[in-house]
Amino acid sequence: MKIPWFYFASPSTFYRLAGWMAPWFFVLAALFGAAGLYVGLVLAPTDAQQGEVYRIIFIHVPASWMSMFIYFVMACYGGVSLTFNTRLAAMMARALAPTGAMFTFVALWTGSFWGRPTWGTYWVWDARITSELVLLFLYFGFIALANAFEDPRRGDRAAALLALIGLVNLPIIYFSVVWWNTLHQGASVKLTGSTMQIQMLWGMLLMALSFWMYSIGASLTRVRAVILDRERRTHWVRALAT
Amino acid sequence: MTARLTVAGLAASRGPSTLFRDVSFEVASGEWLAVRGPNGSGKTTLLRCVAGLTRADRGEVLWDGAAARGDARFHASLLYAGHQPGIKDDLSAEENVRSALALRAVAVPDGAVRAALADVGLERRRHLPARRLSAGQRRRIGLARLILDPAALWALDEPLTALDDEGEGLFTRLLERHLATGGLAILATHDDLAPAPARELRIGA
Amino acid sequence: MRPHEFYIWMSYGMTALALAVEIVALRLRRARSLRRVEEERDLEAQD
Amino acid sequence: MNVIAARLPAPDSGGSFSAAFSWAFARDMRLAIRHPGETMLVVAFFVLVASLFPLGVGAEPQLLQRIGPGVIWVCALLSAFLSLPAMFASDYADGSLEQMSLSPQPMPGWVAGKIAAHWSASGLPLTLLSPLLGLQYDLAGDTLLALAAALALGTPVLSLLGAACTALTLGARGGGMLLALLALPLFIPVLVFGAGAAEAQASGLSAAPHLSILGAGLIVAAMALPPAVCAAVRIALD
Repeated sequence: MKIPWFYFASPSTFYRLAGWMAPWFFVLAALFGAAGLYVGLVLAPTDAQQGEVYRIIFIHVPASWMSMFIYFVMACYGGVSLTFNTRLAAMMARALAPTGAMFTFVALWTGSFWGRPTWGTYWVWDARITSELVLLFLYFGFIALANAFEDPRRGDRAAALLALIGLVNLPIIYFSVVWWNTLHQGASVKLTGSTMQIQMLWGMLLMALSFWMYSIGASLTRVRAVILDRERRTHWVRALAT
Repeated sequence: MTARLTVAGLAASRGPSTLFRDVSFEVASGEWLAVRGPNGSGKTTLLRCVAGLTRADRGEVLWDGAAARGDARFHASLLYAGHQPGIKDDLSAEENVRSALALRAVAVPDGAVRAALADVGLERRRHLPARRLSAGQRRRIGLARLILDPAALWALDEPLTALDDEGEGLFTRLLERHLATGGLAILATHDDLAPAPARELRIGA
Repeated sequence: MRPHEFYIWMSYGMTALALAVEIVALRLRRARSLRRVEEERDLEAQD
Repeated sequence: MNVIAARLPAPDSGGSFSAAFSWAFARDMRLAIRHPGETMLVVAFFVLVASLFPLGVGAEPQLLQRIGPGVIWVCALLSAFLSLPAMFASDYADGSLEQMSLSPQPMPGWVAGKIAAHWSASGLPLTLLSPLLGLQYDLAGDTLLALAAALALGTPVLSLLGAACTALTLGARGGGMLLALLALPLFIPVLVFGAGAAEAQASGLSAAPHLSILGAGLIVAAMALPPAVCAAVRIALD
């Protein structure tokens, strides 16, 4: 999202803007999702080694990407809110956290239902899965800390700092399959020469786009609620509710 | 020594409600400012903003013309005491005073701490842990700090709480001496003190 | 999809459920925020 | 009564990192020595929980040898965790933290001093005691050594990470559980490499790789976390 923040950084402007944009992102998410599911479930051929069960990766891999990407964006918003003391950035960080936690949960869940038929176990304590679990707890910690204070600004700042501290976990998740030789397979999509069929790649990219658009739509919708909570004593919110 | 504290356009809020806005004043050497207002009006927040603990929504605090927040010279010149003045229950009165002065990087000659504790009436109790002192006696530990600390700016929140008449008299004389030697002070207080404030600031009215 | 349809359905099903739960939660959250705004406004109107 | 006439000279310098560090370290150590009970509780908890495992999972020597390093690490981690709130909570409540942050002393100095004092009163006794507990688990001599070395390198990281988390939760609702939610996931890497060192030694491999990762982690944590703790304290006082 490249939005000229300093122009739209006023909560009332952004509230309207977000309300106008969010449905479009949901529409895009649905379109990309339908295309991705069609490519992934119908067009893509059965995998020679894994059979049909590999089709779980069409949600597993995009959800894992989103879990990390949303955390990164959330930490960036946190950093912006700490350095420039902007309210809206902190609200965006808050709005992203539940969606990020949801995708982290989906990544773990689909991973274990892929692991059971493939590896013979739902759960392995390997580096990538453990660090992804830590990511889930970081999201929970962020949400809990942000809501643990009487003064919401206090929660904003404390949670933003926690998000920045937890940022070290991202490279650990990403490189864990390279650093430790474990059960979890390496990245399936590489920049130089993909190791997979072209339909599979397209299916995953379309699903990732769908999740991405969904995340933007969901966080814009949630940030509207956060803005309403924060600004409920201002005239423009009062005027909205009448 | 001459010093000047300038506050311009200060605004602060607690949650969604505004405490004060556009507060401006100036205090120079030899003057003190009384901050008055009903409970919950933001006197404490104002002092904390001036000290640099709380970030104000807007406005600036200048010490001798330079931005105060985070400035080493300002911190060396500031003595702040809030509702909880930072007295450790497990340390004795003397240890509390020494520790506070060491933290402020003030070198104390031998015997000065003891003499100051004698001045505030704690000489015989100076080795007792602070938890065994009464509320007023604990306040007097703070008075001993005021005697010894060379800070030019006092920012004190309700400095007379729990002090008896004699303690109040002692504080008044300390304030007089502080102002006479070129110090300045911001006090949040309901009482009328003997050296009349140069200015009064009413907030939350 | 044999013989692994259980695992595939559990994955896709849970993902759909998670998305649905979040969308419902978002709607509830918005309704709650709007209600709070109104409550507070009514409260001050009484004063 | 005569109020002293002469005033002391104003401080010439704004303090230094080492002055701030030694001030905070000496003060917190003095307080810890005044109240040895708190350190004793940490140690007693450590020994007690570590003694529960053989009773719970059975006392076969082979089993104990295998789980010993991990169990001792988990117990040390939980004991260190329980001592975390003491680091800032009382200073926050009685206003000392305000005085420290308004002092001319550099904040990273006294924050580092407090963390060092906390480690000396929690992590250090746990490290010194761990070989004794290892004997309870029938661990071999070189494994005991690896365990103690791993604790010596790992518990300071726990104190550093814990300082950041406990500073973040100052004044929060639901303090204890919230602190667990923040701190324990961050402790996981320390646990993995710490227990891994002793386990590698026990299974005939070298503990050195794990210990070097712990050492590198300690250096990074010591450089990166004190500023984060400072930021958290500033947020708490705001």
